[in-house]
Amino acid sequence: QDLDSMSAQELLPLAQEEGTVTVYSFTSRIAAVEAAFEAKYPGIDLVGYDASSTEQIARLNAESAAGIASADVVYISDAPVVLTELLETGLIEAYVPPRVADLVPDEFTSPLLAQRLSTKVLMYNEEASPDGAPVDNLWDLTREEWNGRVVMVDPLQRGDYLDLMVEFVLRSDEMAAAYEAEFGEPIALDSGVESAGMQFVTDLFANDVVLVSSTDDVNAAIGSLGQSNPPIGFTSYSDRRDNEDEGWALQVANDVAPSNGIIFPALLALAADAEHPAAARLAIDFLMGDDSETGGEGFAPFYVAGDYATRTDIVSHPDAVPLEDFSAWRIDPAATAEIRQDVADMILILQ
Amino acid sequence: MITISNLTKSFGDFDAVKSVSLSVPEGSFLVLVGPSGCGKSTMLRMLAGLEKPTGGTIAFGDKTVSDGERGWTIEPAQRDAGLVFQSYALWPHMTVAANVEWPLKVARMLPAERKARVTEVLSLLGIEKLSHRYPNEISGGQQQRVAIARMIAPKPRILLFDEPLSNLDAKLRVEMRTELLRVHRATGATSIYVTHDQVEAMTMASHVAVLKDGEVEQFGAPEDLVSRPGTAFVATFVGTPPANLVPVAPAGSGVTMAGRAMEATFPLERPAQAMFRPEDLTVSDTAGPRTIAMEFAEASPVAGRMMVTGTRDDLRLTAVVDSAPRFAPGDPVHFTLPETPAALFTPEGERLS
Amino acid sequence: MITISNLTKSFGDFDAVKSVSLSVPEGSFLVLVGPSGCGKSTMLRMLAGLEKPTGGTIAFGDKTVSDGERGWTIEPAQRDAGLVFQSYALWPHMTVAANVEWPLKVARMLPAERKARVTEVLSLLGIEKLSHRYPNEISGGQQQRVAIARMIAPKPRILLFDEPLSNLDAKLRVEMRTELLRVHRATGATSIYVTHDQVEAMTMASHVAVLKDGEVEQFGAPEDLVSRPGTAFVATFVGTPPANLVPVAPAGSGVTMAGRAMEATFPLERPAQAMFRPEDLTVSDTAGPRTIAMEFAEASPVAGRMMVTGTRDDLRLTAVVDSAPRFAPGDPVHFTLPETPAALFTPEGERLS
Amino acid sequence: MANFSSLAARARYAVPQGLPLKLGVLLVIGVLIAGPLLRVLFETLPPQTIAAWSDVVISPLSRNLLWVPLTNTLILGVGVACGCVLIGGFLAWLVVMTDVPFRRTIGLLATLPFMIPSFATALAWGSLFRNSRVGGQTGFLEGLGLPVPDWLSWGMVPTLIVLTAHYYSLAFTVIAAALATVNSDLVEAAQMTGAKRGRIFAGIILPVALPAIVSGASLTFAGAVSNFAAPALLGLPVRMQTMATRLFGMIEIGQTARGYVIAILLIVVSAVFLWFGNKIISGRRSYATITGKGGRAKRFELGAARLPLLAIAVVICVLTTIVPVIVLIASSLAPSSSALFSDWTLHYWLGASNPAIAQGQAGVFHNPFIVSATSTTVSLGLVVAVTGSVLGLMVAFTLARYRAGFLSGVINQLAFLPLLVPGIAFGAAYIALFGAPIGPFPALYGTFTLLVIAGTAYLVPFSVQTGRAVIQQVSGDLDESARLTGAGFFRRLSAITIPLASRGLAAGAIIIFVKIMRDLSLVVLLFTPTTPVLSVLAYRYASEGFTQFANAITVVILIISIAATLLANRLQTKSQPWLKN
Ligand SMILES: Nc1ncnc2c1ncn2[C@@H]1O[C@H](COP(=O)(O)OP(=O)(O)OP(=O)(O)O)[C@@H](O)[C@H]1O
Ligand SMILES: Nc1ncnc2c1ncn2[C@@H]1O[C@H](COP(=O)(O)OP(=O)(O)OP(=O)(O)O)[C@@H](O)[C@H]1O
Ligand SMILES: [Fe+3]
Ligand SMILES: [Mg+2]
Ligand SMILES: [Mg+2]
Repeated sequence: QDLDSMSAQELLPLAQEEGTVTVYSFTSRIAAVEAAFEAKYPGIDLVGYDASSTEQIARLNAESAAGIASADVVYISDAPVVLTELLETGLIEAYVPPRVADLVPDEFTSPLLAQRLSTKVLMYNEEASPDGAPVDNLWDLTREEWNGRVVMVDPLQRGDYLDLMVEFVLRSDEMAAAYEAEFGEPIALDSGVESAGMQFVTDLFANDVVLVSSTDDVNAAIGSLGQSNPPIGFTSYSDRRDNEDEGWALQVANDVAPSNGIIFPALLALAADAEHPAAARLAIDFLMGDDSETGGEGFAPFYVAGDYATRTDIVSHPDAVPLEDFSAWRIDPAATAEIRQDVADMILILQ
Repeated sequence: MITISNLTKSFGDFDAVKSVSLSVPEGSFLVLVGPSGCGKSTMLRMLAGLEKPTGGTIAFGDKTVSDGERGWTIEPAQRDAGLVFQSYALWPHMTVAANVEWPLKVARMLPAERKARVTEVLSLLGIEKLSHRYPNEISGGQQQRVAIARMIAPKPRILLFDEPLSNLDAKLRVEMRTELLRVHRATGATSIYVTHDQVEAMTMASHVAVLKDGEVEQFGAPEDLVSRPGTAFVATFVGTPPANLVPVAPAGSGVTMAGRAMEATFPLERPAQAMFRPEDLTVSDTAGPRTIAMEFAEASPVAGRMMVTGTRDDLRLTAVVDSAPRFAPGDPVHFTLPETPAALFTPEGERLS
Repeated sequence: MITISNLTKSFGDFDAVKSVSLSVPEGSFLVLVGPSGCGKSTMLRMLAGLEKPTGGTIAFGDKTVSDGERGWTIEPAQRDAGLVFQSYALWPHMTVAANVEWPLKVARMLPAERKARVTEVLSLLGIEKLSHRYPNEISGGQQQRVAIARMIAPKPRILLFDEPLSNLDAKLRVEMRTELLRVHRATGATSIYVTHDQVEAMTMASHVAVLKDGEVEQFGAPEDLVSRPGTAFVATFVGTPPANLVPVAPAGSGVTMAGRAMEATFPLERPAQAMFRPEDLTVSDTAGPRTIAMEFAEASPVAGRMMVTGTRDDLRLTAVVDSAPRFAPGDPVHFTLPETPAALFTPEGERLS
Repeated sequence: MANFSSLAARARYAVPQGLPLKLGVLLVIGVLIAGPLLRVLFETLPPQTIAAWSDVVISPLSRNLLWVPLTNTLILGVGVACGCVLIGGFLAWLVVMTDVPFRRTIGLLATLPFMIPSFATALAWGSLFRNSRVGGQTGFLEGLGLPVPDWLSWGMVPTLIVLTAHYYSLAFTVIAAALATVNSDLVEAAQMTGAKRGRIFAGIILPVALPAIVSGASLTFAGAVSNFAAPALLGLPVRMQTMATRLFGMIEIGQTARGYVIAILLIVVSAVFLWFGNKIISGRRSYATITGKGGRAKRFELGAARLPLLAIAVVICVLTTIVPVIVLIASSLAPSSSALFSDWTLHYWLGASNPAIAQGQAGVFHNPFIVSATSTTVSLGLVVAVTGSVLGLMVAFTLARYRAGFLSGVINQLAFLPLLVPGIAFGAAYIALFGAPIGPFPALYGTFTLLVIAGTAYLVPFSVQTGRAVIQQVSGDLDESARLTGAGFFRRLSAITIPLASRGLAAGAIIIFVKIMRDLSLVVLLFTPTTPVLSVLAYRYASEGFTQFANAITVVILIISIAATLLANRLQTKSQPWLKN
């Protein structure tokens, strides 16, 4: 019988026979999932490996070269790279649990199932700007006023920031329109620059954007309390939840033309040649959450403000801007993958 | 003038040097002799300032340079002394020439002058051809000569030598001692020289100190030591070959010598040790009235004569004779003792006559 | 039986040992003598298997142990040879006792037996009191004795000694050589012994090889070397003191000796070198018909006589006389030469008569 | 390995001396190091990736991709190596050869900086010198109202200083081990010439310790050129890129081939430097300072210079160890990373799970993962320290005893390279090469063994460099006299060479131990959930933004490292009675 079409109840006995399931996860929250999974499905040991997306890719590649099938489930970010490096090469396979097939919009089931969405968006210091974001248009960031005061992680150090840059280019039309809205004249491209989006990136770098090495550095730079003239920058919306602990005043700039950044998926896939195919499917099914409003035990670790479930029946976290009001662009991993390297090369020259 | 007073050095509870006092005028050539482990190197190291005395003082001229009681000592660097280490202590990472040159660099000698001086001392010691070798690429004797060259190159005022010629062949040793003496005289420096070679001690020294167990056994001119050893120890220690000591005891009208009763031509009241010079003894293969029977140990031609040694238990007798029968090791050999010993010592070693 | 054939060792383009061939029967005591840097240590190291010959072979019995041409050599471990290194090579991290004991451990001797043997050799060498010290806590001569003790403890079949007594005082050296000979005889081992001490060479050796610049100059019994040196070099190298060489040349009916014309009682056609033994020379403070004027260099009592040395330019004459006038360094001293030299050599050093 | 040495010992007719040993060593490091490296190289060769070479080397991109980072990297490498050798050498001299007060304490402090992660040192720098360029909290000086120029806050200068402060302890450890073996008569001979202390230090002591200095310089050079944290934290804000940050970035954004090309080029460039260093010490010159004539150990008396020199040493130690440690500890206690010195809480250490803080993570002492990870990590550290030291010893011995020759050159280079290979590449290569069964050998994938083997190969350069420097100072006749007794290779190694070189070997073992405890990149690919290690946990927490926990774990690692060092020092002094003063 085709495993793909089986329900969780049907998979369970098979999975219990397999006894174990190995999940490669880019987040350590898998530990919480493990506990919940094992409680719900006694007799199946969920083994979680923490490794960044890059490391997972390296590991999966090396394992396949050595003919080892270690992973069953791959829980991974960096969608554009995953598509080219893992899906196209056949190292992973898509799987959508029949239970949620109808609950997740198509854009999030193909080519791979997205479990939830994370963000890289413009954030500001709400203590210094209590009346809302100090900018209303991305192009503001290229003004002298923000020279040396825009902070982000080096897009050549982190894939998600590179995806953000790529998205600017992909959305060149919107960027051009926003330019006109901001400066009142149509955009004139520099020689050698081919799109409005690339022009934006160029101008941003020319305006001395400050690069740092991690989102926490961005958060601390933008969000730290007690700053009179804090910078602004791109970071994860979900980091706002640490405001209190860390002494930050991070707030998202949602009303920014044309958009405040990107929202991108965390993917779930089956490893090709998984040794525990039934348990793998069961685990993915579990990770997609139950039918409650918050996704229940399986989704609990991911139900945080600033991250969004792809399942339409799971409501956005009450502390965050609801997904439908959120202005970030949803990335198209396939399109991104196509021009990602070119954009990276151009940024390399800008540096 | 070097004055050493009550100099003492202890390592833990072992006294390597015990209250040594002696002084030699400037320009002297003091030779230290003594058995292995008697504290010679330790003395030199204290004179060099490398070791702090535990007691006593050392003065160069009237300047005290080490004071054991007050626990201070002037840096080796400020003593203008040079030392040929018993272990050579060559710098392994420098060539022969560089080893000799470095002290000159430190002394800020000009490069041209320096090169000349290096060449000079290297050829003085017959090792100019080795100048580009590293210490691990030359033979033991060559290393020893490099050590000497390095020490004398900067012409220090005080030359300290710790068995500097011990690894050289006899012929070279003779030449080298002439050269060293020449250096000593040319610079007017004071030298203190440790050696085990009797001939070196006799020919080089203006003063000799015989050390034993960290103490000075006798101090004086070299000839005096040989002709009038102050103790039994000195008697058996200096001279080529050194003198023989035979236990004697009064027995009736005569004496026993090494256990054998003989007539005595000298008065004796208590057991003593009689000193006989090797050249006063004769050997034969038959016993005689004044002979002592020994086992033949070895014979060797010396200065046109034959040096014959016999042993019996702890007693060892050496005679130098014009000719001797052929013996095989272990053969009985009879040493004839002269009637009068050259000197008498108490059993404890003090001189009696 | 140790057979050395055409043995050669080069370091880069320097030949330290050049085609040496000699053989000695088992149980021999071969002494190697030669000037500093002539290749003695290199020979021993090749015999020990530490150095691979560049050419030639070494055989122990009829088993070839090193073959330079084929470039192989049996591991030192399998030669059952022991070597006293010129540099001692004591293990600094082991006490004296441990240094001696370790080889016995390697040889799997039982602990009790081992302890006994350690005590035995240490007391043989008179260093039993130092057994708990580290090598850096004992004197140079004591270190040297530890090195000997360590080597002889496991009783190897071949004993290799590289100047083993050079840092010991004369008295101890005499005792030690007796002990070493005893060890040699007791075990029936073959010994090869490097020394610069003529007396050691003469008294210990069954065979002597004189090396010069890596080549064997003469090989034979010790007495033969002294009585009939094969080359001028050997003549000036062996003997206590060694013989004198005087340049002679035919001049009219007579000869010139060291430049001075004299009557000749021996036939001479070409310039040559005449050998005179020191004991055949006399000295005086006035010139005579057969005298050569020199500058007094040194005098030293030897074997009841006086050894007097004079130098002039490169010429150095040593006489052993019963008594001599007192000279000060630099004084003119006249050496009287006997009428007939003990031997004649070509200017290149080959023996003529 | 085993069969080779026994071969050497038993062979009736030994081939050229050292050849079997060399071949044996070459075989082992060939399998362990060259294999994975070649695999990394081959990754860049298939048609679809070969273009990476031209992209990196000759394209409009190469300026920013290669040349500028390469220049920065070399400046850093050379600068840090020089600085480290100077500071490390100075402290080593002070601690080992003089009578400066508090020698032991200084000696311990000087080994610490390497155990403190370089990010903590960089943070410490920031807490003093950070200006407002990036925003957020500024440093102490700006807090006082003193403006700090960008060049002092960011970029090359602070990176140089921070890396030097971090790595000098490597140089210190190696050089101190070497100096401890210098016979005092060599120094005394120099004293006799009238040379002043400084002159003796520069003219005699440093040159005889040259192998150690070259090792120290090589290790610190490699450390500096491959360090990611400091240039990323301090350099990026002014867009200073190094090969390491580029390499990391390229792999991170999926341009693996380019990343590997950069890594290979870095290896090639460093190999040139290494070759040069090796050239210096592999000549005819000898560095035998432990001789068979039992030299004495003696200390310089500093006299009046005692206190000033002590003051200098204390300043160095305080700035490079105490400040970063305080920052590190504070950051494990302060709830807010922007206010390190306020509202301290022990929650991250002792607290029970509290849903309000860090998603209910319990403090490290209550966290079962951390407890089990600690024991795994320590055992991994111990095992790798042992295996790495053993392999390192073999290689070091070969290199020190048979310095000349092509094979030695190859061995030397190979045994150094892992320092420069990105751990992720090395780890991936290991999985690919040793993951599957090879002939009779079972698949090692997911086993502790693979972690140990990879860790050994990855860290062996440290023990090679430290061991070789010291072994080179052991006079050859000490080993020869042991050969004559009939003792086999291993017997001699363990009874003669190891005790004499023990200080250097121990130093290498400690460094390996510390490194594997902290290393992430290699371990993260090879670990298994059943063998969790501390560094992976710290990474987990850091990636979730629970930096306090991550820092707390780092402090745990630091404490274990210090404990190990103290223990080693202890054993050390006990085991070397002949070095007592
Ligand atoms: N590694 C080397 N490179 C070049 N020459 C060397 C090397 N080792 C030794 N020699 C030379 O070989 C010659 C023989 O050395 P060896 O040590 O055998 O001399 P030796 O006869 O023992 O001298 P000594 O009595 O001084 O100890 C010497 O001239 C020495 O300079
Ligand atoms: N660190 C030490 N601890 C204990 N005893 C020592 C130490 N150093 C030297 N000694 C002892 O001090 C004594 C004197 O040593 P020194 O080196 O001065 O002897 P030496 O007269 O030079 O002997 P040699 O002729 O054998 O060189 C020796 O008995 C030696 O064992
Ligand atoms: Fe589990
Ligand atoms: Mg001495
Ligand atoms: Mg020699």
